[in-house]
Amino acid sequence: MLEFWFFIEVVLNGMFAGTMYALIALGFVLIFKASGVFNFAQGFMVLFAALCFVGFLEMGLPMIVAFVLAGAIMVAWAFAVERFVLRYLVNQEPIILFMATIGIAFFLEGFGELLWGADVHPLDIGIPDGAWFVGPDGVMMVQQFDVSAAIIAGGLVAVLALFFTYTRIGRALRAVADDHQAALSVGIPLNQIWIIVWAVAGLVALVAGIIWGSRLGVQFSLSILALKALPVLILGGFTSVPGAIVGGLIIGVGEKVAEIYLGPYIGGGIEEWFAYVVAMLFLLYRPQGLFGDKIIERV
Amino acid sequence: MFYREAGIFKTSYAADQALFRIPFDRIFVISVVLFAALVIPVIGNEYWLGSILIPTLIMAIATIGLNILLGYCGQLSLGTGAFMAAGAFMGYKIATAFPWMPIWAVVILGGICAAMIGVAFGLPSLRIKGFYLAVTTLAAQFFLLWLFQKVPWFVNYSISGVPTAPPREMFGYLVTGAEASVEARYLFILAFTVILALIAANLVRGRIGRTWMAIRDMDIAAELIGIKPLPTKLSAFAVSSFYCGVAGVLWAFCYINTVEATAFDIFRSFTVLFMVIIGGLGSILGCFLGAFFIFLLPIFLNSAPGWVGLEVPTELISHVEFMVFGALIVFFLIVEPHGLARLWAITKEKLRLWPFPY
Amino acid sequence: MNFRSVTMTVAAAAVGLVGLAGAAQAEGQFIPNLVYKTGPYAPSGTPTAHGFADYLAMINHRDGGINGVEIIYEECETGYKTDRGVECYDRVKNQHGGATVINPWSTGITYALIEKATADKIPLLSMGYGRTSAADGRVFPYVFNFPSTYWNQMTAVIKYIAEQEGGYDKLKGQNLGFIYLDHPYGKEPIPTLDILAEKYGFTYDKYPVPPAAMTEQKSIWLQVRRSRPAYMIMWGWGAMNSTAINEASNVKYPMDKFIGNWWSAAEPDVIPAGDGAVGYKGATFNGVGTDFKVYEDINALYDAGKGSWNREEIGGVLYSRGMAAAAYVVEAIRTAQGQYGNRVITGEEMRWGMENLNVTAERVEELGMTGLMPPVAITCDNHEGQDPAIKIQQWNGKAWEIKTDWIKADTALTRPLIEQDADQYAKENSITPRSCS
Amino acid sequence: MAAVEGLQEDGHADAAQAPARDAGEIVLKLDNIELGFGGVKAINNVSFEVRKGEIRAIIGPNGAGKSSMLNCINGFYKPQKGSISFNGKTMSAMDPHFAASNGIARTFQNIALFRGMSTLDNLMTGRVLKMRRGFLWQALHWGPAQREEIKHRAFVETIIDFLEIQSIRRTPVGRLPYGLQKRVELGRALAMEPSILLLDEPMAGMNVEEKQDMSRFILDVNEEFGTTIVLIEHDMGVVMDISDRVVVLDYGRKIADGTPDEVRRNQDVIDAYLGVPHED
Repeated sequence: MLEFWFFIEVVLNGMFAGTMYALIALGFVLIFKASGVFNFAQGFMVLFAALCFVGFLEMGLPMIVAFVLAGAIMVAWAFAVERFVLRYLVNQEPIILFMATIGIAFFLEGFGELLWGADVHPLDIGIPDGAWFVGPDGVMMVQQFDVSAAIIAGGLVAVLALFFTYTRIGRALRAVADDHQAALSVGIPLNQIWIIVWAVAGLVALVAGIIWGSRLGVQFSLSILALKALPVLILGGFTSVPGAIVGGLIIGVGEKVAEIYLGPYIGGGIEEWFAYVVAMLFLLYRPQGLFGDKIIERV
Repeated sequence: MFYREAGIFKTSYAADQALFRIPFDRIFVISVVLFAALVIPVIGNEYWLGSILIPTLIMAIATIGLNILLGYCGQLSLGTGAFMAAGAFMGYKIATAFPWMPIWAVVILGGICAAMIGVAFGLPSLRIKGFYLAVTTLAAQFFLLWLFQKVPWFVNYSISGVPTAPPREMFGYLVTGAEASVEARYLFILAFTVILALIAANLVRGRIGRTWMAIRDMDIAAELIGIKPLPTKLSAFAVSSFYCGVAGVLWAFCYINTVEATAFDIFRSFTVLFMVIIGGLGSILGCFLGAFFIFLLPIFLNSAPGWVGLEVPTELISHVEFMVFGALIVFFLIVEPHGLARLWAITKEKLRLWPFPY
Repeated sequence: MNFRSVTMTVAAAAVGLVGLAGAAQAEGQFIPNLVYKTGPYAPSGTPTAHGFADYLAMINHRDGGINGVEIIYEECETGYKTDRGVECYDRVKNQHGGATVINPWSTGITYALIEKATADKIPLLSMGYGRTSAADGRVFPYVFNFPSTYWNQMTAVIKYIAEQEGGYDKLKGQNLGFIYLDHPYGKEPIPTLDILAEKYGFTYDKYPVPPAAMTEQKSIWLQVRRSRPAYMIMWGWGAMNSTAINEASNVKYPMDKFIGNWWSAAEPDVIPAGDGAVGYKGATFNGVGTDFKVYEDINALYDAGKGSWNREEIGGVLYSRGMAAAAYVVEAIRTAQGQYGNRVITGEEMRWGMENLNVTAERVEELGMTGLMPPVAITCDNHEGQDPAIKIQQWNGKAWEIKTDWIKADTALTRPLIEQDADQYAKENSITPRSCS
Repeated sequence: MAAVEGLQEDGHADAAQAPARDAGEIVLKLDNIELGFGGVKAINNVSFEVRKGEIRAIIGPNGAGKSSMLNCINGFYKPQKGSISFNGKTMSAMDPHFAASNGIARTFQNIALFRGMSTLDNLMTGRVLKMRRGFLWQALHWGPAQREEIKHRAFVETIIDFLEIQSIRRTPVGRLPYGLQKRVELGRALAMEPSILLLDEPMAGMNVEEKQDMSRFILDVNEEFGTTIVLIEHDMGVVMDISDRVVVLDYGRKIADGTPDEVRRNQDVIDAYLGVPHED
């Protein structure tokens, strides 16, 4: 019985980790949907945004001002990316764009550390970090922080869904996602769309960075952790917002369960690769992802 | 003026299909190789040979490997580091299990082991393309490094997990281990580099290279011509991983002296990728240019402020280094996707006309 | 594409590098330092490097060098990466007339440099890290790892736990946990822990933290929550430490049962965890804070505007440890000068200086560093020091408090192991151990 | 041969001589082919055969299933029903490698050249299946491998001469104008020394002169190399001029099959092209 409650706790923990992966994957999906760019730099945007936020806090600015300023920097960043990179790479092959975003990622990493330093910056935005004990004799621990984070992540997803469905810009974004040329032909300016999605992805990154950062401190490793969003996307499919969420949950729960129940037998530390191997095996079975459409090749 | 191709006529297809079709090119390359083999060991000091040329040549081998896969066959891999590690660890196992084996055979066998592992991780490429494939190679990157660190058999149960590369001789000279003279190690690596570069150049201009490029440019058409996609892609994975594996063995045995997984982490994979992009996708020459560029740039950035009398903190330089790398990648992808190799070709065009503007 | 500008840059680079290679003249005692102020290990690497740099700068500022020989100090950024470290070593070893001593600040880099430095006759000082069996000076003449090694540190930590529990016999049947960076550094003490576990009849679980994902420890701490080990011992570094302490407090692990080694107990490790870190313990061999006499001189350095860091950040655990390393280096140079004269010391002479280093308690007092660094006496066959010992410190939310006196390591247990491992190394590499008698 | 003479004399003359060609044996036969994507039937129960040495055209409005038909013939699509007989072997679906190695070559509606490679390399790629030397020889590029390379180069040069593309030998094909690319693509198919050549709209988007050139090449190939040709083309004038027999598809069904004259008079064909309105 104790084991059962522990298992539930593991699964819950995995789900909370999964929502964080999903939050980062969401940024990938936004950009991929609207511009076909697989943005490797998303994780570094998370780090950069969080660094800016915590940097402004450390200057003594109130939280709301720091948030607005960091948000403004991410929007400015979106402009810069469009102006200096994407504009020149229109109609290039996806793989070229992908490698360009690797370049952007490195630039951003150096730039972020140059501005704010490489230390771990502690961040406390007042999310409660106590714990609830449930089950018989309180054997199961639920961390309030995780629950809050999941609620914030869920809220963000809901807001984005509404944004896509009910606003003019959201509809334009969806149009662009379906067909670039068709969207252009009905007068949707592609450059603006790019700026908007990169800005939105930047804001999502800011939220993700703040939540993650207030848990572990804002630090360099955030960007590496964000690589985990890649297998999440593979599972969920690159274009599907619900896919990103479900994929995040599967990876989050899967790796925790695997680490705890399989890890001790093969030496531990399997979390490092578990998600990627799952994604690889999954791709062999279903190359288009959970929610993607079957690919029909034409000549 | 100096460089011309007018007036050079081919009388046979053999001459027309030569590796270097223009005598000037041929003479130039041969003299560079001779210079590297005969003059540099004499004039180069220990720092230049040991810390710049040796690692750069080794990285050039790995870059050729990735370029075969990415530049010629069009398959993106982020697992280069893991395949290098596979070479290094298997080379170590082979060298210690068969102490009588000549070191060149150890290097080649290490490469072959890496090739087999590369083929295994190339299997998904049949069904997966582009960045989907990149993610599965990430699986190789993380899984293989974990495996080498976790299974003590790979390091002969060494307590620290960081065994020292065994010293081995060739022609009576030590070429691996710390005792080996830097000149011997350099020549050993140079020999591998030249031979492997030559083989790569031969492969890409022959039948196999054409099948790779056909898959890269238009996989469906290639299939309908009768090129089987799976064996073709797997052969690219095999050759690519072989090169990476050889580079890994040399890195561990002749450069850092220890067999250590962390030397082959994901950043190693990215470094090689950058070398390919900056050097030039689909160019063997570009691999060398890219490797030199990426390797020398941080050293340049570290030293440059000193020459003009500036005192710049090391961390600042590191941050700037990241930014410069990132910016250069984007710059090259935008301005010249064929990298330094293409710039070199443009130089040759200019040289042909020099000093006349037209 | 501005082709000309690219050619110019490349040409400039080539010319510059040639210039670099030629710029090696002796004009002082050259002490390079392999540092890492970027990347995931920067939180640990930065303060250490500044402490080291400031102490040497202070010697130059206060005394005009060591007995009149000015110190030339230079840093090379390794990012805690072994290959970058090797490149740095090769770069600095011949500069300014040759490096006096190399501080790699990484166990991985130390391992890679042992043979190279021995061949180049440049001593390595891996102060409290690196290869433990290098303590055997017969086999490793050029490698020094005083004032203590990981193996001895582990015996002392277990001894402390036994004292807390009321004797070694109380350890029997206990279950401990060992969380470590899955890297040469973190794996180094495992053989000792195995032997200790067998000897005292306790068991322990291993929790490796992969370097590529050191901030992802949730499942490790879930396992800890389930198995509830009596004590947790940590061998962590960089961003791993703060994450572990954070997660430990998240799962409500009793912090006073959580003990880090001397690289896992500094300010950057506990501050990010906030109040949750209160009660966390760590091993140390150096003092903390700015209440030492030597800080009069350090302050004078900062007053003169020659300090390397932000003044308000100095005085932490790792900064102090950097200072201690520099102080040992300076004392070893003095020792060598006593033998060879007050001039620039070569690497080989430095080796003699380190091997005959005897920093007595009186000398430490003279340096104004009593409590900041332990006295050390090195001999030909013992490069670790005579009586390796640690203190346990505890974080009170604002500062580290030393909780114990020196806890001596069980050298009777480790010394045979050290010699055994060194002998095996000697055999594998066909080295004949020199005679020290 | 007959077709060329017919063209020279008078555009309709070859149709009259077509029966003489029917004597050629059947080299390729498709029986009751059905192919669907999801719910959409691209080909519905179509059968026809190709005889040795003839020029066989497949025509029909857009979306009639013509390209899908070619894709079935060389194995890129697997039909759900029906069978394909080729070289005396009957199978439910063709395998691309089997098709290529037994002499079925094709060009594509949207040019599918290897854009990063030179014209010469594109043509040499067509020889891949005929090259035998293994990996090690390739790596050395010496001895047998070099001799083999030269032998095939000589063959490819005859095609280059034939198609009059000597001057673009070393140009990357991505930089060539459209008409030349089409020609290189034909060259690549010819380099395979095909017994059956499948041409998917070889003249789409060409001007009159280019079309005349291309028609000339197709007829020359048919005549000089005796290659059987299966052709999809929208330009009715060209189709009626150069082909021996024509299959007409509409909405995935075969509505007519016969000589150009027979097809021209077929009421269903007239309806399909003119009478019955659809999204075309």
